[in-house]
Amino acid sequence: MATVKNPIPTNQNLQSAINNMKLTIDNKPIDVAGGTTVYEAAKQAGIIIPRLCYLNLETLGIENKPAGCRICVVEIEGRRNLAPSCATLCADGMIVKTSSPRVLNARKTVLELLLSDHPKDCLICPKSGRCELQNLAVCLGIREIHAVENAEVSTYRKDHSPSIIRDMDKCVMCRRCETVCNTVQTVGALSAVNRGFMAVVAPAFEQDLQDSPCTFCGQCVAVCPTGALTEVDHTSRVIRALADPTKTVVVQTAPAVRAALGEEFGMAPGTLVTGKMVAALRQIGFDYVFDTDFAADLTIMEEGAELLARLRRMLEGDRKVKLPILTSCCPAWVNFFEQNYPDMLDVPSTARSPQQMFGAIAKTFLADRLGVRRDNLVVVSIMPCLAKKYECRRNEFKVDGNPDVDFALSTRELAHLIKEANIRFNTLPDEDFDAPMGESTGAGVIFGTTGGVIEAATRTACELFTGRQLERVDFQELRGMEGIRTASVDFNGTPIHIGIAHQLGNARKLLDGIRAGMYHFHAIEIMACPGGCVGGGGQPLHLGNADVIRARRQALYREDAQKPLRKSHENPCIQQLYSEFLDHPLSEKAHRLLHTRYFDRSVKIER
Amino acid sequence: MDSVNYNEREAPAGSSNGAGAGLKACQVQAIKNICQSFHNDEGELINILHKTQEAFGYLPPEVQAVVAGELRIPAAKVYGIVTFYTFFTMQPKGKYPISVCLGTACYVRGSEKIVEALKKELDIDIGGITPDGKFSIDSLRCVGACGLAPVMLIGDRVHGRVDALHIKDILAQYP
Amino acid sequence: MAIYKIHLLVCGGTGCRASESAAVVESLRASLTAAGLSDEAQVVATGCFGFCEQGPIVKVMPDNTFYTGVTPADAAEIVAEHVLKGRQVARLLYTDPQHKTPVSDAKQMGFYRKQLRVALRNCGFIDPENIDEYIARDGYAALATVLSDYSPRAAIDVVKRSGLRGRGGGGFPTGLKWEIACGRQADRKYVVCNADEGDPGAFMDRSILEGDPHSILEAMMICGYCIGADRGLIYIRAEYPLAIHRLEVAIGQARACGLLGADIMGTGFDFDIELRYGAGAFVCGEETALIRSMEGRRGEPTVKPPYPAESGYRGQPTNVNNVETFANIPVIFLKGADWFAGIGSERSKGTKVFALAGKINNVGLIEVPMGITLREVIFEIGGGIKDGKRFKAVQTGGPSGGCLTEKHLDTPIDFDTLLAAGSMMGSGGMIVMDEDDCMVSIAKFYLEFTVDESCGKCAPCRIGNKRLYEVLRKITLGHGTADDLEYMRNLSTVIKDTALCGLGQTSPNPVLSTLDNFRSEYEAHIFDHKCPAGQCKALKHYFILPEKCTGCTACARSCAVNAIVGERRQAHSIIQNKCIRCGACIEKCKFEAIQVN
Amino acid sequence: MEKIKSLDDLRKKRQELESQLRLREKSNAPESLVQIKVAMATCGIAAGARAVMNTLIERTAAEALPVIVTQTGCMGYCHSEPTVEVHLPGKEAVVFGRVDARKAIDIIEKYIKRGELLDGIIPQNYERI
Repeated sequence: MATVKNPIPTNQNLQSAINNMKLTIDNKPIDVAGGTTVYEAAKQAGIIIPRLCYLNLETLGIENKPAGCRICVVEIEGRRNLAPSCATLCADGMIVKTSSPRVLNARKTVLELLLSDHPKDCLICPKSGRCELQNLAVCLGIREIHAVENAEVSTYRKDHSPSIIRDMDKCVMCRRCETVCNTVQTVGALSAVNRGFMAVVAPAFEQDLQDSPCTFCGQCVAVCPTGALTEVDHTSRVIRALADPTKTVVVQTAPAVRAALGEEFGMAPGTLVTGKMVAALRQIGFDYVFDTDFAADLTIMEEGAELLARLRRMLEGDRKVKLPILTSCCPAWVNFFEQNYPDMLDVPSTARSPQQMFGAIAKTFLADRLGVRRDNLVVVSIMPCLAKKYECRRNEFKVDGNPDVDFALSTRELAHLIKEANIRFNTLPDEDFDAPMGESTGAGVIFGTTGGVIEAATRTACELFTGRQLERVDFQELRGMEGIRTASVDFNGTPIHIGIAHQLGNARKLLDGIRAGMYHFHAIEIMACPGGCVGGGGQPLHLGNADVIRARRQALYREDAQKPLRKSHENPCIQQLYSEFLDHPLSEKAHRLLHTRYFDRSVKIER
Repeated sequence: MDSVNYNEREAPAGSSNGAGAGLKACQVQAIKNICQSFHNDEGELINILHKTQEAFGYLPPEVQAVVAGELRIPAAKVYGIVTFYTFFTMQPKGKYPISVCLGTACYVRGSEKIVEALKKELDIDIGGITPDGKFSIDSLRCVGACGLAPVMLIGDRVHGRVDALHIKDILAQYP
Repeated sequence: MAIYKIHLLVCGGTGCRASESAAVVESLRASLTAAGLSDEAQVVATGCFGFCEQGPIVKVMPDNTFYTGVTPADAAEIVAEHVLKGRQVARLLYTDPQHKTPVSDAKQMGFYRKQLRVALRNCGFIDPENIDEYIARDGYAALATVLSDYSPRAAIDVVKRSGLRGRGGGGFPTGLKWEIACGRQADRKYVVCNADEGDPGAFMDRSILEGDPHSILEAMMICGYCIGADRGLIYIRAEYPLAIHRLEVAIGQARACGLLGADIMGTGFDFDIELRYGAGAFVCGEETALIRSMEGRRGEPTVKPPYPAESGYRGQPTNVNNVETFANIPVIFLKGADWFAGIGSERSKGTKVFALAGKINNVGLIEVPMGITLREVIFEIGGGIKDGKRFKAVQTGGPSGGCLTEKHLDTPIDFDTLLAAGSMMGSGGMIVMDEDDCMVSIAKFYLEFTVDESCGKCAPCRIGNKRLYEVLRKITLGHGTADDLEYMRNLSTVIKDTALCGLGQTSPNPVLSTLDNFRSEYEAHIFDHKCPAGQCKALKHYFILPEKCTGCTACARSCAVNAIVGERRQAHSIIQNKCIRCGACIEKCKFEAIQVN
Repeated sequence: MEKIKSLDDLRKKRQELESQLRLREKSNAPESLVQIKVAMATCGIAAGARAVMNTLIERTAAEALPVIVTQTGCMGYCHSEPTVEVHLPGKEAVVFGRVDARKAIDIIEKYIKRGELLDGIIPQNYERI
């Protein structure tokens, strides 16, 4: 039939989807497995087709392919229209042209359209230099945009949250953030709203992100191709604090940062740059360079003590004890359960996160030691995370309005700061953290990966519970990349059931599973981001590449293995802190400084 | 494991989480009833919103939030739907909502002039409502009364073969 | 049971209801009762007669008298004269616009002479809210035949042999579509009726649903039997309250009779139908968007494949056909595939329903054999151009179609010829334009529609159509450049080539077809700053002929922006850059001194 | 509503209901039918045209004859009322005068069924008043 050129696939060619098939792409013959898209087939043939919206989040097992940008279109012989290569399956005998003049003209015209509805303030855009749209404009040589008088440019209110800035004027409707927020994280803060020219991704009622169910996990920022979603940048304010002679500025670095920072300087994923990072921070001008791992060990002391206390009560037959205990180090996870499980606020550990424990100790114990007034001590943290920016602003973590942690910079911001300071990072000599809050054990290091917190807690809890030295420190059963992992650890004859989830979607599944009676656990570790903090929203962009995340995790396990001390309770500086300042875990002082409360933050709509 | 008393908790009802603030209890209940009549099925969201708009006249945020809570879906999703379909409105309508057909048949027979005349007469824009809440103007695409073009609806009543010069007289029929 | 000697059929379609046909029905019934004739004459509210221009229509059977523009006040006279005394009420008879003579027999009206009613066979003939009338007209007999005499494959073969193609726009062969859905293995399959008719100026589907809802139910059941589905869904525009009501009534009656539900007519075949409402999104006429909308989501289309036949509603194989396509199915089984294939042109079989509107005398719903010429439709059925103006163009296919001109008048119209002429069949809107219509403005009108209705998912449609619209606006304001034409052509080609769904892929058609057929009009706007049709306000120039101006100052006093200057008793003049072209001065001038060009 | 439980039920129901629409079906294609027009002007009605018409309709309906009965205005034969015009397909129309119920049956039985002419035909050239 003359008008029908895109035939509906018949049973025969569906059959061929299972088998291998031969096709020709840009005159190259290629064999691919059934079910391969044209985009992937071209990649296998060494042809990278330009694309914008398409994103294969391998790690998460999810592909974002709305086929909306139409940049990756190709010409397929026999088809009336150009086909989006990302969403078109190969068929046997297909002849594909990825860069014919017809394709090039279409691709450039569509890109010109996208640019015609995009601000041209690249000079000061936070994404400049790593913006996928900008790269495309460079690659395809766009030199002018047809001028139409009074051409409308879609504009939206800019939304500043404590962690994330939404500048939707720069949105290209790739829908990656929507996919991540809904399908992966099941947070549901974002949805496509409006339609046509005014279509955009936004929270309900276009309210501020801060008033939405957003957890600030930052995974949307991590996948945004343009400057539409970016982190709140505090580098300038940190520089100002460093330049202020009245301020003493201390910095803490989270474990996951050292496994990824090198990538921003061209190093392979998983390169450990702990020593170089310390050197760089010192060179930038921080007065003291400390390690969040120290606070991670402290967290284990408190959280481990809490776990043991609850376990003991359970074994003594107390039926009211809150079990399983849930970890509380991940601020996006804390936000998530405050939003979604307001009936369960008494279940998670009350222990603050390492960042906040560090801040609280720094502004009391350390300030005292250094003889610096609280408001003259500036605590900066380097975090793989954007939710940490929100966390450090929470009122619970302020004393008389002064926050325990003043600024939380992301790994990306630190990389930028190092570049701004003109430091040749790659050739820096390794340096060590300062004492006392730079001392840490291997247990603190593995906080940066999924399963790490619970492994660290297990090392300490098991030894304290049984009173015997552990025979093996590595709990392989707690390590893995499955979205939900379950394991049992023998506590002297008592099996302790442990659940581990990373990504909030898996966390939801786990919690709903518990409610449905599918699981029974004593302890659960939850991290909001893929792979744990190594895949955090503040890390160098991994763009869904599972290998990058795996390499970062391995680096942390490597550092753990190299550490002379690997159990938090063996950290001499921690022991000293308790003896000189805190007394003992769960003491009154520890409660005041190291524990917190949770609030019902389920979304309320006010008129 | 009996000590895991966490399992004994009941999941909170969807709308106990504060959605619905600003609505009267009976209004919240009315929305819940509508949702239940569709078995709280997410797939019926559009039908549910139709019924809800029928009941409330429009779909303000607090109403959408209750629907979202009942169906256990994000409010953003409900909002995404409400803003996608032109039939749904977040603005209250006038006592006499006016809809001018801007379908092709009416367009070529001069419906634009009617819109202009209405805007001028009522001093509001399309999508607007008069300060006294009496009239609101909207446009729609084809009510299928093309034989009577140009056509305008006031409430349910169809005014056919409308002449821009007679707008004032037509409006005067509505007290 | 009383045998009525006279049936008074009153159109109860949306168009006529808007002109108070319901009151006419009441009034006729009251008059009959008053005259003691309620046992002799029956008043039936039917579906649309198609002749919407002059509603409300009352058709008197058996003598086929066609009364137009009937008001409730006319009822008494119709009863007293026609029913009682057999005398036609001459003043209510339809008057032929060309010969100015009243027509007493509807069959002699030009509007009906060339029509062939297949899909509309019951519209305006039966009471759509009475299943008995449908059954009396062989209703559900096709279903009975299929269930008793055909295997699903054999029944699909009948549809294939009939040559029926989808009436929703694309023209995909219906039998083939069913065959593909039939071949899929699944626990559950769905039959969907697409009643989301959204073309501005088109109301074919609405009229069928209002006039003959049971035929759609019957066809969906036949389809369900053929593809192995037991669920049907009708996706209908919420803007069609009457059609929704009639469908609800029909579904209720069919269920009550056991014609919907489990074990239909003892054959073991189960089928039930539910309604799903649209909510005002044109794009939901596209089948993948429609399915997403039925699932309670934003109606954004998805890439095909997978086609709905593979993965449709709730991920199950789903067959989507539009209302008019379904309306043809029962007749094909009653009269045979060969009968159907004998109507129409070589590759477009059967008839097509068009909504004829615009600058034409007989606005209404018509059904004609495929292959009829535009000339026959416009000048014979449509009765020619209104007010004796000159025909300029006819737009088919709605926002996806194009404008055809005088040179296309003798082209036989079917799926393929319209496509070849740069337009398309679409769902059947047909808008006639005369010399007063500016084709640049018409293109702008359609683009404005597309911009409003674009879902925003893909960039070419979301931004490209907006830019096309803006360029058109620029041209109508007299600011166009030669570059703009080149830019529009390239942009249109790329949008067609790259947009995700049918809406985007066809949206530039109104631009391309007007560029092809009316290029000189574009050039007049751009180079001469003139709108030949005199529609573009910004290109109008008002000026005063000094020899005619008496200096009465009436015009100057009427000018809201003080653009007219001149001393009393001396010729006035208009300051062009102040003039807002409102036309107020022309109305005030008694001496025809003010001219526009 | 009565359930249709089998294909036969549907067939029966259709047969029952068919007569309801027969009038409309017939008027769709009157050329192929016997068309009977009864003059129903005031004079006709006064002379009993209504009873004649009822007889014609009931009788033809009962026998399901291919007949369509319509009414018409005054044919001008006031002296011969009630008058009935019968138009057999392919033949000239014939007008019968002074028709009563009995004669109406005769018209059906003799003229319509068998084509036999009977008394009372008003010649076409007969003087009209």
